[in-house]
Amino acid sequence: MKIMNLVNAINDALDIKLKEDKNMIVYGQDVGVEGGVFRVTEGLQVKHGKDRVFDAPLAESGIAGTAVGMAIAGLRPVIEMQFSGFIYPAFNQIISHIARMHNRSRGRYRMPIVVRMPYGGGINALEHHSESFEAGFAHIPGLKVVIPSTPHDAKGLLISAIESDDPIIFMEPKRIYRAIKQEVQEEKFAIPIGKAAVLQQGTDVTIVAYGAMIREVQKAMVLAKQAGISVELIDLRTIYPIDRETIAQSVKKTGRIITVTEGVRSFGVASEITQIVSEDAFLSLEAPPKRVTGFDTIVPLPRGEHHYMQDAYKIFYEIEKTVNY
Amino acid sequence: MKIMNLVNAINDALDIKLKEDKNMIVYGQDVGVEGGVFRVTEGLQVKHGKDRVFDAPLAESGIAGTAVGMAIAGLRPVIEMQFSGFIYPAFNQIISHIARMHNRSRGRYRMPIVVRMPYGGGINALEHHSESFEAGFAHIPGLKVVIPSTPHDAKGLLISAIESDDPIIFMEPKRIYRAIKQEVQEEKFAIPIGKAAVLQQGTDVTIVAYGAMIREVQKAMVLAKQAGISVELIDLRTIYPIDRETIAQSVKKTGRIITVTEGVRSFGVASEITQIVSEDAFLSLEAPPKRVTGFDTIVPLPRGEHHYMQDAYKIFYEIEKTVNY
Amino acid sequence: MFKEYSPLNKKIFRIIDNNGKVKNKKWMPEIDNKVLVKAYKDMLFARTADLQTVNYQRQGRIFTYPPNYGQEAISGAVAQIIRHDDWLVPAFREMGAWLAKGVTLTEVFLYYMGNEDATRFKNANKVIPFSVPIASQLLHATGIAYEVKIHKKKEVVFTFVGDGGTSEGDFHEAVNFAGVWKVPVIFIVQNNQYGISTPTRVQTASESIAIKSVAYGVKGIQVDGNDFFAMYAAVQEAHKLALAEDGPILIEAVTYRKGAHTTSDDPTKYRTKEEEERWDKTDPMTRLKAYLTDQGLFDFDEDKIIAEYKKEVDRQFVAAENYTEYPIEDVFKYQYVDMPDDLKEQKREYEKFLKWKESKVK
Amino acid sequence: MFKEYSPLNKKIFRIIDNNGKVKNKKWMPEIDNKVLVKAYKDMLFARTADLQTVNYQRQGRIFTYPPNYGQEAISGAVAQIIRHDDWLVPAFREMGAWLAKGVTLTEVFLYYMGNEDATRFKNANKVIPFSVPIASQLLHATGIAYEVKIHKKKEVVFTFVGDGGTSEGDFHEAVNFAGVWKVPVIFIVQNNQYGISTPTRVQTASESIAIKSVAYGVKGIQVDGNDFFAMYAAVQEAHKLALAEDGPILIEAVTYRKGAHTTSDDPTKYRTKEEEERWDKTDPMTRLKAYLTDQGLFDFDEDKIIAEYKKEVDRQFVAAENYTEYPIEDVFKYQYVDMPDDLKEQKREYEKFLKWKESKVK
Ligand SMILES: Cc1ncc(C[n+]2csc(CCOP(=O)(O)OP(=O)(O)O)c2C)c(N)n1
Ligand SMILES: Cc1ncc(C[n+]2csc(CCOP(=O)(O)OP(=O)(O)O)c2C)c(N)n1
Ligand SMILES: [Mg+2]
Ligand SMILES: [Mg+2]
Repeated sequence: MKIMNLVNAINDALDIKLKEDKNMIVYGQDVGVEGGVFRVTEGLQVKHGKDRVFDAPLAESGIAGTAVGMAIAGLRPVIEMQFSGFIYPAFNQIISHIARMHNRSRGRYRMPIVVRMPYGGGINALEHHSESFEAGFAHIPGLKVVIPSTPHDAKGLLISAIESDDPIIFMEPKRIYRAIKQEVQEEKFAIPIGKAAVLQQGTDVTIVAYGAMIREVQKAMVLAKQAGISVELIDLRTIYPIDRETIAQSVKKTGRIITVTEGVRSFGVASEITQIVSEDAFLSLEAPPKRVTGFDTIVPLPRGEHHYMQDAYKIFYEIEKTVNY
Repeated sequence: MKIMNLVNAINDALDIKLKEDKNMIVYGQDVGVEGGVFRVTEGLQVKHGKDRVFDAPLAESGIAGTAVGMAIAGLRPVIEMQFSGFIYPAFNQIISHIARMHNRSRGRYRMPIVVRMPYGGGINALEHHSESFEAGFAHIPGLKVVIPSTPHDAKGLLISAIESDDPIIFMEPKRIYRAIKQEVQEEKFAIPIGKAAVLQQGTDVTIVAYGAMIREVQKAMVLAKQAGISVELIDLRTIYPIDRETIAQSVKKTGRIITVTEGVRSFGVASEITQIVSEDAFLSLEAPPKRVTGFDTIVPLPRGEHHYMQDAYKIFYEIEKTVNY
Repeated sequence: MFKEYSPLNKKIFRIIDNNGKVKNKKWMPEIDNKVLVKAYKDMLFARTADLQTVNYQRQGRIFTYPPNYGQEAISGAVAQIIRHDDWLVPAFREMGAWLAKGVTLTEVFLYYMGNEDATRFKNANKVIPFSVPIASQLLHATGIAYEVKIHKKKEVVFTFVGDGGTSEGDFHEAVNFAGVWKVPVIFIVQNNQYGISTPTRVQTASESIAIKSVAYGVKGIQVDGNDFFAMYAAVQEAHKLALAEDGPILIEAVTYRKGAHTTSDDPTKYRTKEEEERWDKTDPMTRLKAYLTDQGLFDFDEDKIIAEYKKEVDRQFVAAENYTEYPIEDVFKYQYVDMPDDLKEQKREYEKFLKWKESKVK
Repeated sequence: MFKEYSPLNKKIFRIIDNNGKVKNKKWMPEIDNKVLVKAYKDMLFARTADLQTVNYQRQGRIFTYPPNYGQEAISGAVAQIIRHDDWLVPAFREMGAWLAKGVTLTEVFLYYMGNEDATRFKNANKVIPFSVPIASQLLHATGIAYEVKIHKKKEVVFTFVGDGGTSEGDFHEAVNFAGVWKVPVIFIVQNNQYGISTPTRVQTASESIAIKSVAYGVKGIQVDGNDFFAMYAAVQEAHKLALAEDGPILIEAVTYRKGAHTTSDDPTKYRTKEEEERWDKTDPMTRLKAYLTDQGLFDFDEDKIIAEYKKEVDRQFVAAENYTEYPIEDVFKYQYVDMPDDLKEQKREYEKFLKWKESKVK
């Protein structure tokens, strides 16, 4: 075991797989010499060579589109988008090809591509550096969307993502890149995609969250505990496909559910969870499934960002209302 | 009054506004000489000149990005994407600028841009010609998303869209471009954005739909009537912002709701409607809010497309289940 | 060749004139007579199939189809040079190249009948499916070529795009990445003067499309795409260079789309009869035929061959028409390698619905 | 000028050498002495502000900031030529140009303190907000220029991008559209040798960035961006051409980012001290100062002026620091002109929550 933060854990997963699989390659803007603007790929170029870990020209569509070709030719590209807010120029390649080539070729060409990117707010960043568009990606058939919340999960999920023969959008909560440290196994291990984790058993209300929001929910749970409310916390881990069973089981027990996300409110992840719960546990529902999310607004610049972000109080506020419904 | 199909009605709205507002311009691929691949802009270049109605180079980001500049300079661009499946190269300009310039400039530069495009399946088309990505656009703050279901609505909603100082994604159900004919007022009239229409009053179940799906629901309603089920049909008209009040009121009456869309199932419009109904009419719900949608798959090519599409039976199947819940 | 015909010199690379006379001996490629006749016949087959396909469409037996008519020399030249081990990254208007790589007409037809099974191209080596989003496929070619390079394979990647496609950002990024990575890819721009109704001058103000190669530090050449010999020589040289790690190469093939954009298009809306007639004189098949005739190589009964080809085309068409139904399973099966449970459930639910429907409808 | 220095001739346009000596009399622009001294002082002000800003960042008083250090002659030249009626479409590293258009330092600071109010630029005419998604703003410039053209206005659009930005598809589409539409826009590429850590040779294999103009049929020129006179002459000429409807123009300004990419960046990771020292000799301020000294125009006490400037910068910084709090309203107000009811409700709900929180927290 070794103490790692998220950055270390991701670097470690990349390193292990680069060693193990000669077809895996890593590229993106400034990931080579510089090791990425968040230093996630630090040292990998020196270890694995310039053919396999390298800087791409500044063009996201180019990065994603060439990855499609590489995957067709048998490579396993792990590409980095410098921030999730800069993935949009690559949107056409992602939705039209990464998500579809396998179907279009009727299984002939797999797309074992991982698109890694830091996402989410809370780091006092400029515009476009605080986005959470996971719901948008999750709506695209052919993709899977994975978001870790701890160093341990980051390593295990990224290993699975790299080994997956389906394309994975791998979103890294940059706000906690270095904020959470934890003992992580040094050997290779995998956490299955599509399985949520029940982080805390509880009886009064289920909270579904992921990424940097887990920490905020945990803070809210302290307040809830003081108020005598027992919260069951589910870390979604995979946004698509959602682990319906774990959620339904929990709601059948608690009768109440709140989804907490950083993303924009309307047409977001929370709405999907509500739909699922309505389908799978309707008769158990004792209160309306609620959402604690961003507003239907652009993430404000740092001086206004705290209004937009979820924190312990915002979450606890909704917990109280839901439990007292 | 004049008999119009959707194509005529849209052409008419464009023509009226081009006449009225010298700052309005229309461009996109093949919209000039050819009048658009669906002939929606036919005749407009001859009437309004090549500076105001013209063919753009084959580059969607270029079309959307220049529209941002034109809007800044005081024009009101109505741009056409040849098919909604080809809008993705423009995604960055749409999400990063069209949706944001007004906020970024704190109100200084408005984005009175209409992005028109044919969308949806059912026309035996090649890949990428049958998409329904309205849920993705509706998740982007700063945009409004409008979808007409009749010639009358197409004209009135497009007039509103062109007059709106907010950017509008205007999605045209190509499947019924010429299939529905109707008397439409020749003069200018506007239908407000953000207001749904109750097309049919009913008591047993509410159905929310829009675009080409309205017709399918209406067919299903014939089956429902035979089965003695009274359906209330709401045509959403605007996907964002959703008319919560009309939906909530209806569900308070019927206690049951089904959303019918062509789009992909997960993270789609239906889930948002379910969330809204859970928030606004929870205690009235007598059955789980359900969805009749596409699968979590790419729209199959024509030979398999009927499996994916919604029709009277698929809808009626869900109506029966919901009413008998 | 790439020096003499550098796009900066503003000379189009041409070998035979409209009457099939060799006007540029220096660069006349050495082609075995047998190969030459085969090339002509391959082009004839492609043209026959193409014209037949337009007919099938008129008969309502397939959906929209984009004809190749008039552009056959481009694919025809590539067809003679591309090897089993070379890659083909298609757009959608280069039938001759597909056939050379082992794509069958049945697959082509099946595709335009709307079945994804077609683009598995199961007996073709190193071909990827047709690409509809314009210019996006060029990046795939660059990516494949990157793999070829780092694994030191002796392979070349051929890819196609139209004149309209050069306006897309992906064209820029694909050629630019290829230039930086110095990978063995040949970009062939079929400049057929139009993107649907939009003429090339609305796409770009540059003097040629070939000259765009300068922006990426790659070799470029403008070729008379209706001159089989010029196309052959240019593609052969490009192939050699690419194998010698001296790629990428951008070839602008100047041609004319004699047919409609697709079977849903009506070109009379945007171009004149005079223009069409002017270009008719440059028809690639006529020119090659004139050359063959001059050389005494045109010693076969063309009508008879066409009749045979038509039969073969028909046979393959009927095979596509008789292709198995589209099983429900196929809607779901290939979305993921590892299919999500929820999607499995969607399929089960759909099958349940179908059973219910059956009970209702009859 | 654009003929003699066509990018195809592979000559960089330069007027003074590193010691401020005029080496290219032919193209030495005529600049009034007063204007020249003003230009120097403007650049000095911009540099002073820039260096101060880096300090503020170190003190934790603003967030990340991208320094202009070393690139001042480019904006400095534009600043002298751009008129009240001309448009400025910025990227994020051309402070001199912003200030010339009436953007205040307080606004610049407020932006890097994280408040959108900054980019209203309320006293600046025809400037649009800074653009973060690389190269995307170039299309806005082309779009504005289209309006200028069809309404026959006498305006020119200036826009900026970095060397890295030329790799993006939007660069291609913006210059290409501008070429087709023949609109009055001047694209200035600040080639400062790096995009963050990535050197220009990883961005493109083309011989220069200026040469990319050929791909779009527009005029282009490579200019020593650290030579104020060359930049002035080139921008002046471009401006004249654009007004005469002979645009667009692409100017590659070769320079060096002496500072870090942003205050979060550490250039020692990817470049050598030797390289930095080599470029130091070309510093644009030193060279212009040497020229002024030679001409006897450097008749002011620079230290004193810098001290004054620092005070002014500080004054404007404190004004930004004292800017009003960020009202809740501002999160919502500008999302739409016609705000959806649901969004209004989200605001109300948030305010209710805040009241509740107040009651809980104290
Ligand atoms: C990204 C994208 N935008 C628009 C279209 C619609 N479309 C299909 S073909 C075509 C014109 C293509 O012109 P060109 O590249 O010259 O190729 P050609 O058809 O002439 O062979 C267009 C606009 C598309 N398929 N993809
Ligand atoms: C679309 C997009 N991708 C990535 C980034 C992150 N990023 C910010 S600046 C930069 C490098 C820009 O280099 P260049 O264009 O040369 O401009 P310079 O910073 O050198 O002035 C990158 C990659 C971004 N802002 N936008
Ligand atoms: Mg073409
Ligand atoms: Mg740079």
